[in-house]
Amino acid sequence: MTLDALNYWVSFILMMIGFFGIVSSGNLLKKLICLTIFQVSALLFYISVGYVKGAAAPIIKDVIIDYVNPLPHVLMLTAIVVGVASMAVGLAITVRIKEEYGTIEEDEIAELDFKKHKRESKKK
Amino acid sequence: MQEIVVLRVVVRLLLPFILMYALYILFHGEVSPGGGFQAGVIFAAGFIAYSLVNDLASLQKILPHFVVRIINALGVLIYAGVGVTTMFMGGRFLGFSAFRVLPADGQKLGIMLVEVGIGMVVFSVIMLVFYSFGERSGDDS
Amino acid sequence: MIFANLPVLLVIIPLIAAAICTVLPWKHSPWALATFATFASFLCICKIVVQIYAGSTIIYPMGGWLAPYGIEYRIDKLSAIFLLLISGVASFAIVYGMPATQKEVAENKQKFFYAIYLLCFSGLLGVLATNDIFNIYVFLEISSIATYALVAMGKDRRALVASFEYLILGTIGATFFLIAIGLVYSMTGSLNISDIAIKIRPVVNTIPIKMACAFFTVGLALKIGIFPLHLWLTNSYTNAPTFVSSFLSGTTTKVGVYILIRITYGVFGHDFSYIDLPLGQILILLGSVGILVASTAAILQNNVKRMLAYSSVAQIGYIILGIGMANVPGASGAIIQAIFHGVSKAAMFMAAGAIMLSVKGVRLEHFEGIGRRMPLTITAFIISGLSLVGIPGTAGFIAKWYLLQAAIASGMWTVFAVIIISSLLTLTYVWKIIEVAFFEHMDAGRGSVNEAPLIMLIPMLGLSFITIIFGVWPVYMTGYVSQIVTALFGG
Amino acid sequence: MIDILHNINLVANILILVFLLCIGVSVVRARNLLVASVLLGIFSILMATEYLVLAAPDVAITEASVGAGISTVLLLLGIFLVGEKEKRVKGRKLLPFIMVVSIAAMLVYASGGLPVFGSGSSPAQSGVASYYTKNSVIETGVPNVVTAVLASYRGYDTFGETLVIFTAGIAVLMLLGKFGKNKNKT
Repeated sequence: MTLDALNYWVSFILMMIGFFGIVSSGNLLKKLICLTIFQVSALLFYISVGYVKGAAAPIIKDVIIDYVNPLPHVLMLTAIVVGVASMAVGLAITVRIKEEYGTIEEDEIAELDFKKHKRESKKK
Repeated sequence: MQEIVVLRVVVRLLLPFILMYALYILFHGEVSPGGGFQAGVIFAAGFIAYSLVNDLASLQKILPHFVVRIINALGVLIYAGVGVTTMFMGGRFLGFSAFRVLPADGQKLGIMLVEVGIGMVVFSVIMLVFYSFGERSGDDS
Repeated sequence: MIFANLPVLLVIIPLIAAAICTVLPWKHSPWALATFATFASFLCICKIVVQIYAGSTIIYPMGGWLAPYGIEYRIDKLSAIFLLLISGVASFAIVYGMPATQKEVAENKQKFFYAIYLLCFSGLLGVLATNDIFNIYVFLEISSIATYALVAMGKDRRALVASFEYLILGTIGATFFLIAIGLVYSMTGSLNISDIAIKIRPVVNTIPIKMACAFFTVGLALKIGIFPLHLWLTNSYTNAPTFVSSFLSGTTTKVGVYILIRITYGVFGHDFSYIDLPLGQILILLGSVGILVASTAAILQNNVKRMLAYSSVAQIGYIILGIGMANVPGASGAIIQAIFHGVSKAAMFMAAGAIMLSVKGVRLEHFEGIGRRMPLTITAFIISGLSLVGIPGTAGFIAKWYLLQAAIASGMWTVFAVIIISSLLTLTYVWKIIEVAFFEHMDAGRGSVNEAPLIMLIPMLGLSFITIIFGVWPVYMTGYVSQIVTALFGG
Repeated sequence: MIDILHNINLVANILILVFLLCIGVSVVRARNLLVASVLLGIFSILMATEYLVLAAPDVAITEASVGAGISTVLLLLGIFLVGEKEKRVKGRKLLPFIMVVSIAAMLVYASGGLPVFGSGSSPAQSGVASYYTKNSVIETGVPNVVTAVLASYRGYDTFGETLVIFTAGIAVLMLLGKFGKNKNKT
């Protein structure tokens, strides 16, 4: 019985592993890497929902009757694309941040911003 | 750079096969796993492999920046264009059945065209992203 | 052929224009094309709204596949009013955006900038028009990814950090949304919203559905910028280019509100989401605290754009309050508030942007003496500001009126007090700007500060007069909204 | 137990899931970004294998080519530009850890109410999905149901997917693009 829900469990635990990585790491690129794990876990959940024991991949042949559910596969193809798209944009922004600030550590960026803010307030 | 001669020759030999394989995935997607998206990725991977062993400039000579951008826009326009064409032929948006007398024939044609569109967009976007990053890094070194 | 396909045309015209935009070689042509596409889409929507006002719901099956097997577009009264809001604000903003973008975005990047704007715009429209829950996710992601890029184009380097924050939180929100869709799909086997609403009834009390409801709300709360999750919102509105902050403030969060209403009321049912689950109390609590905290924060700001951003968080609090109270006046108030907060906040960001371009700064001291130099711009700003406060005669008043009624109807006197107090707080920060603009004198060394060009003035004045028109003659709007709300409550 | 051993698919499933968890944890723990991104590549390959085990070859191909291929290349390019070392951040681990563990516990609890894994009669299988497997060959003439649903039944979603990637491409071009000439900072 326990093994039946294993796939769902793993996908949720992976999701939380990714989430922990996003929250706990201060490096922007590391956050992106953890974000990828976070997103991939959702894919695992969908594909597990669509699985049928002993059924074949959804390519119609005459002899087989049972096929797994094709719909989650279609949805997840889209989700994979969305994932890589947001990662590409995130990487581009990270590279720009590195060029502008010289660092991609969250706390150092905050410090630089704070210094700039203080300078602006003083000018007044 | 002597030690990578082998690599260079191998990649140059492999490139046509990678591209062929991408086309196979594209046009065989109806009966086997695969389709436009995967084909675009593999097509781009071939070119990226080529530029990894040579350099970015030599790749951009074969495949200039503006060509990729045109492919990019064209891919979206093909996809949307197929949809608009079906509207003109009396169907709904992306209702491929309107293409032919037999709905299934129309579907087959429409799916093929759409997959080509996806493949073009995916290929060109990956190349664009690769170029953008590559140009930046070329600048720093 | 055109009229039969209107529902899809309104989304794909901007999309096709975006693809063409990226390869246009001439200087102003991307802007011209973007404006054309926005207006074309706006006209399509106007035609649809006329049809819907007559009482019909428009259904359009994509590819001719009937729901639930294919994706269908279904435009009813609720989506129509939001479509009108988004495309209306976008039409005003794109006209306004030309001079601002000319100054803020590098010449060779403008065509991509407009292309991404068009993608963002049509993504939002796609979310509103569709009746397929996964399609909502896809189009939401189009507009979100476009938004990250647009925000990152701000001149200040802080725009990049804001955009990155937005990307991380937005993607987390989207993934929560995706998991929620997966949970609902695994329990109902359908993706069509109307179909789910029927199939969910027998299983509505199971744990996965409750979980799904929670995930939807958290995911959307991230996208809307509900109070404790609002950090990305203030940072990105402050640092984004002028055109982008005026466009986004009127549109993106409102689309999130639309999805929240559509899913909690339309799919799960208001009695399940807000009474069986403690969602109502949570939203009311977050809304009230958010209104008070964000309004106070807005008073303390010295940067006018940041002040407006905090004010947005506070105003979103009102919408959340209305949704959370889950009664007829509450929902009506929330919808009216969403619409007119979009309109007036867009006008205020436009005015602040115009002043910023003209005096080269957006801090409070830059506004000194603006009242005499840029009278029309400041007029637009003040009218919209008064609508935010909820002065009678503006549309903001109607929304607040409904919300107060809702608070009375559900007997929540704390909420009643919160609405009254926060109106005073809102008045304080709007007054701060009026005071600086009219009663302080501009430094002589500032040089010539002139009225904003006509192309910027017309959109912001237009938007601010809309709030007056609907504030003075609210009958059409309230009648229409009450029809929406009756449908939501299953009347 | 013997029953399970007969089914090689299930054994593979469990093994891969355990590996996935291990690699997931080590990605988060890795201090060096280069190591983390290579581990992420391995993670994707394992995920692709898992999809294959769950009879989703289309998704497996995509995950292998995108997740393990393109993502890794992009990440490596990014790391080349921003440097590979991650600074050690102290004092922000405990609270997130408690939060994450509690959410995970809630989710695991919630998964008890889900339809049994691999059951052929769950709502997800008997809903619209069975229509696709029954009718797609007749209606579209395409034996690969995933392709048929992707490009025709839900073709509009795929149009959206194409636009997502298009948007990302244009966005990266706008943010980083130099168009081969001037160094224009926006």
